[in-house]
Amino acid sequence: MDLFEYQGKTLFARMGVPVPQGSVARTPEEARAAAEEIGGRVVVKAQVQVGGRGKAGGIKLADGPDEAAAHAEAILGMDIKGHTVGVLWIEQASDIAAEWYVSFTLDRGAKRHLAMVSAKGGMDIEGVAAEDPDAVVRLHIDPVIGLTEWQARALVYRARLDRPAARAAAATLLKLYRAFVDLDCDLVEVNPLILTGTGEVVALDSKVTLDSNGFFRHKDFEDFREAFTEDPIEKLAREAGLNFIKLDGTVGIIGNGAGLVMSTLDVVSLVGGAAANFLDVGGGAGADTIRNALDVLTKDEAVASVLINIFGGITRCDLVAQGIVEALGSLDLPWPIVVRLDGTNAEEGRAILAANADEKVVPAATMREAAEKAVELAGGA
Amino acid sequence: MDLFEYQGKTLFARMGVPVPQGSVARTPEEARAAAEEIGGRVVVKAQVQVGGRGKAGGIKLADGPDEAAAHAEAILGMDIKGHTVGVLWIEQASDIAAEWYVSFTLDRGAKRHLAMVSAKGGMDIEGVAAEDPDAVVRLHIDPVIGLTEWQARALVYRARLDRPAARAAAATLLKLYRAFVDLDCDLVEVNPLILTGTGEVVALDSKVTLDSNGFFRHKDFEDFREAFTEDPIEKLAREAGLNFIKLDGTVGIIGNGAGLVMSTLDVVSLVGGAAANFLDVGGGAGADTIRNALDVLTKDEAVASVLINIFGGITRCDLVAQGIVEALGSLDLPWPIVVRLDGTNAEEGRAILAANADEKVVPAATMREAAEKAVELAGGA
Amino acid sequence: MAIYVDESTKLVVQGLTGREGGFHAFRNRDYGTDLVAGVTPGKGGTEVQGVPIFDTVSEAVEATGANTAMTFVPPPFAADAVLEAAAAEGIRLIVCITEGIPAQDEARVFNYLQQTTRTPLIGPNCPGVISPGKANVGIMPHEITLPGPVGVVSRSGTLTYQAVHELTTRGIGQTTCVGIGGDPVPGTSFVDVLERFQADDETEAIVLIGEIGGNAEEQAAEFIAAEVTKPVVSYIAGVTAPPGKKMGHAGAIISGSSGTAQAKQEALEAVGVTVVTDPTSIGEAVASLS
Amino acid sequence: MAIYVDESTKLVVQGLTGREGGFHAFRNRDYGTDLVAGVTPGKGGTEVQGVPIFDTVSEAVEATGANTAMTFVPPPFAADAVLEAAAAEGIRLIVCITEGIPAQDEARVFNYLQQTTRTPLIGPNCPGVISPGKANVGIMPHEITLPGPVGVVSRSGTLTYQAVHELTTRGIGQTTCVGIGGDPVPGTSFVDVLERFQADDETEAIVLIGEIGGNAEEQAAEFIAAEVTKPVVSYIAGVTAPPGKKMGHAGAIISGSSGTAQAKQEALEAVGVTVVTDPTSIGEAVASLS
Repeated sequence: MDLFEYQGKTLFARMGVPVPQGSVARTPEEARAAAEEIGGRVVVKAQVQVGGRGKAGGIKLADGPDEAAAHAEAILGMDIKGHTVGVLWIEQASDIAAEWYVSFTLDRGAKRHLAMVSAKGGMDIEGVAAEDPDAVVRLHIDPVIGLTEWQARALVYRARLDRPAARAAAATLLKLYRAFVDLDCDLVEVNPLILTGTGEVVALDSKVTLDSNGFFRHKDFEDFREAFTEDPIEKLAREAGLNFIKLDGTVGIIGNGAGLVMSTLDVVSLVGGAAANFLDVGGGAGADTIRNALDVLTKDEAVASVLINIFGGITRCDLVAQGIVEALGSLDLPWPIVVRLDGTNAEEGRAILAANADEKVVPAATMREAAEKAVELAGGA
Repeated sequence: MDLFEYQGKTLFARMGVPVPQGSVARTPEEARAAAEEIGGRVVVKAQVQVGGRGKAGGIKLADGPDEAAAHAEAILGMDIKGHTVGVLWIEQASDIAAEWYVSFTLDRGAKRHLAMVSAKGGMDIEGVAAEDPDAVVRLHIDPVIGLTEWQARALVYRARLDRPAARAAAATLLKLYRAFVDLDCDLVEVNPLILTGTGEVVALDSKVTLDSNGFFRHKDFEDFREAFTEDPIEKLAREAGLNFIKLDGTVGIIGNGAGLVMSTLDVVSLVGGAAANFLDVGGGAGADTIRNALDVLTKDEAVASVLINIFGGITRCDLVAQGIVEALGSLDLPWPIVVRLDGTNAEEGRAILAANADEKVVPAATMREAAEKAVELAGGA
Repeated sequence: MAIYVDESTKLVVQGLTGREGGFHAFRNRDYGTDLVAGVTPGKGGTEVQGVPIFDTVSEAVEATGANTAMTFVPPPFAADAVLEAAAAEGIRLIVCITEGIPAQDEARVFNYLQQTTRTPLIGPNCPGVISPGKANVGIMPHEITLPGPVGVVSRSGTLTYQAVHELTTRGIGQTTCVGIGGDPVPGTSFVDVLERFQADDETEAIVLIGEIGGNAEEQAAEFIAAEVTKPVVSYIAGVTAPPGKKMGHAGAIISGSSGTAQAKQEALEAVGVTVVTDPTSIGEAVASLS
Repeated sequence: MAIYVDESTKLVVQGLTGREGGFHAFRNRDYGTDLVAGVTPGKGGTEVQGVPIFDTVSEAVEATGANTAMTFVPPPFAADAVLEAAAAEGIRLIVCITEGIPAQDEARVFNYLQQTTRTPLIGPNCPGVISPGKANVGIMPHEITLPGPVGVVSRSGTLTYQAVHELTTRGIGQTTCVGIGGDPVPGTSFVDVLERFQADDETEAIVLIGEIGGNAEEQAAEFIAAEVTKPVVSYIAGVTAPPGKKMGHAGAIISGSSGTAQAKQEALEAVGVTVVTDPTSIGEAVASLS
């Protein structure tokens, strides 16, 4: 789950990483009030779950409350790479002596944590890494003992951060790493981490991606979601425990297992169609899960036909068939449903459908046949 | 540093381990007040840094304040294996359903932490281990990842602690282990760890030995020492940074390095004498250290002669000689001092003594010769 | 022969008393797998359908001679369960089915096992391992398998079934099918499994099912070039997946141009692997090898 | 030959800019040890008496080819310094002189090194290693040593000097003298050193200096019985030490009857070791071997 900058900073503050004082604002008036309370110069920052907001005009410096309100007026509602700005973060302007880049993430290839530090922060770090690879210092961390003090120091010295600030910088790296691990993050990125004129090290931005698998350890993290303006269909799907992503085509896809669903998308594309979505019911789906999945697709007007592709393992095909039958009885399903069942209890499932389903349900013997029928029923390629 | 029971319990409480409510008392009146505040039945417990106080009559149950005061009167001043009772711990009486034994320590042979758990707590655990070794379950812990949850459970089940309390017992083991590691303990022992009639797991006793090398991480631990009635000579030595232990003989020993000092004791014994103390000035002793060491020995009236045995490495013999000369000038030294110097700057040291010391200082060429002369000067075997 | 599991497998299931764990473990037993014990802390001394339950894995191993552990315990306790299985002397394989383990736990456990034990871990978040006709340790539907000469390895669960199904319906059997799981830090990689298939006398060809994200397929390609002499057929899912979107498996995130299905297909083709673009073609491709 | 350190030793000193570190490191250099670098975080780029200082050990190794690290940093930072040295590729020996490291740190570092590296750690709280005439890495006074055929290993600092002194004054030289330190968790044990002396062609006899506490001497006796064919002379300090009192070395605690000087002496005598009861007899005992 990608957090807004201010949410990440809340977590940083909790872990002892210095961040500038600031407040959330959702209206120009709230922005003005925040600027008044902070005093002096403030920065008005669009909160979006996407990079590049600075270039897009989503970050503005204001000399006082009036200017802050005016900037807020301009930024609220702005579209930044498909994200509409609904929340602002008003924060005290910082006195910047140096801008650095820091991140902690998992290197899947090495199966270890990876720290990256650069003295060239505050700009497009991918560009820096491409043009001058030595400017981004990389160091692998053994998750068993975590970032050691010598590694934190080595990162600081090798990246050639300002030497007098080395001790403070290394201490901040250690705290950010603790946040990365203890808060179950997939990513902690700070760009820029700044050195102020008075020698303090402060996180001026935050990009934090939380691992939702770790939420059982952090009961309050689910609350972060309240700040997001989520697509209503995606929200419905999430609340039903379904993994749903909206796509651009007309064939609604329901399957079990991310690999099989991805593959179904590919085969639909191969036979000339386009998927309307990715919907993975996961392992061990029961009848209810299938009913809920079909219910989610009824909310998407782009869907012209639906393809249910199940290969039973932990999932039982008889329960899937039962869910389809229940949905037919209780929901108003406007499209034909091509169903392909294989694996655990597949025959029982097919028998249930043959006995109970109406003509909306079209059986298919293979994945390819199912894709061809669904594309045809959706109105062709 | 061995803590009193109540000090260990303070640390347990800090780490979330349940302990009975209680107060310190140094007089019968304080004991009465403590019992009044606690209410109901209380236990009056002698605080001594030695085991076996129960058998010695140092633990008494009281029905109320008056009886608590009477027990306090009896126990205060009691001698328990050479330790005079000066402090009491008055605590709420517990409802005991089961008594277990738990300890965490370092197994030097295996170089790993060792957990020991027994369902036969509340009694002499060494006896239990000797008679019925299977009654004490042992498990090694890798200090790299620490006690895992499965290990805590395995200890509980293998020791056959009460099954309905298994979860609470395992959770308590995990907390005690965290105390052992995070508080830099050499030993955490709870005998008994009890199960109460209402199903709670409570530490009814504590034996905690702190590693003073870890005190830099725990600034407040030095304060525990205030409660101890320390031997004045040992206190003087400790404050001077000297490692001093009082022994029974007449030859005062000063040396550098625990091994060499132990060996010096052995050689003194071999030639028919007996050491008055063990005094290790450590590595890198300067002139001041030697002067302080001699000053400490002046406080011990049993000393009849002194043997200074230095083999210079990190310690420089010239500085040792200088310290002796300074002591001769500034202290009133009542005994002859046999000095044996070898190693780093030994010749310079001998020269300094030859030029500046008076007849009190007797040089010796070898350790054995030094021991013989010191024993002779002390009045023989 | 076969790899990882066979007639000598003696299975202990962590979480046998749970609904999912019980369902699949007894299916495994019905298939002929030697299910010898279950572990559920606090239920030691009981039994389920004739299988004794123990409080700890080491007690189960001591009492039953179990040599393979399968983990079905919920995500908050799964990392610890894997450590417990790894510490039990006698356990030579751990299969972790559990989905939803935090990535930080996976990373710590993976590295700790690497540093302290030689016991392989398959998974987590995987369908397990089946050696058709010999043993099934996991949740794969054994009905779709057939004994034979092809080794199958896959990052995806249901897609593995699809691939095996394609083989079986053409009469092509399998030595062993291994689902390594699609989590960020799988205990066993493509390379580990390829090494075993290469060394297995009965395995004549290998099917490798990959998907977008990570660089496991690229590492597999390197290893195939260097060490694998048997023919390999591969399918990579996610050709049409939108870039940068998270597709269920935490792993399946496209980062830049690396990790795309196209890049993986090219890497594998470059080392002589037959890459098919449709999972239903896997059977045909393998059939045409001989 | 010699063990651990010799003419090929290229030394980097962690804490060279400190008072103690500098004093001993330059004494080592004066003796002929190839001191190539110092490490003090924040002082990288400076130099002390011609020796370049680096911020990190790995930079020092890259720039100078250092292969041996000696640690003089204060106790709160020493465990981390050892981990840093162990992680630097090219470092083949770490000698940690620092006294006063918390036992919990020692236990963690020791086990982590065992699990992740083959680099031996000597110490902490030890006097170091000297191969007379070749190299000195530590705080032992080289003046008392003499090249020759006897290997010396000891848990005690000053007692080692005493033993070496006894040998040298009799004209008996040493291949290498190793002080393993008396802390609860020494990185190198008697057994590790005995193994090297046994394998070292030039070492003809071994002197082992033990003390009360722990069971390192008993483990040494077992190893001697099984693997050591060279004659061993031993002295154990602490025969008259009062039981149960802490004698400076945190390790030197007698627990019950095991760990006593008597028990250790008996264990060693039982496997053919010549045990002397007075350190001044070590020289005589070795002299009478031939």
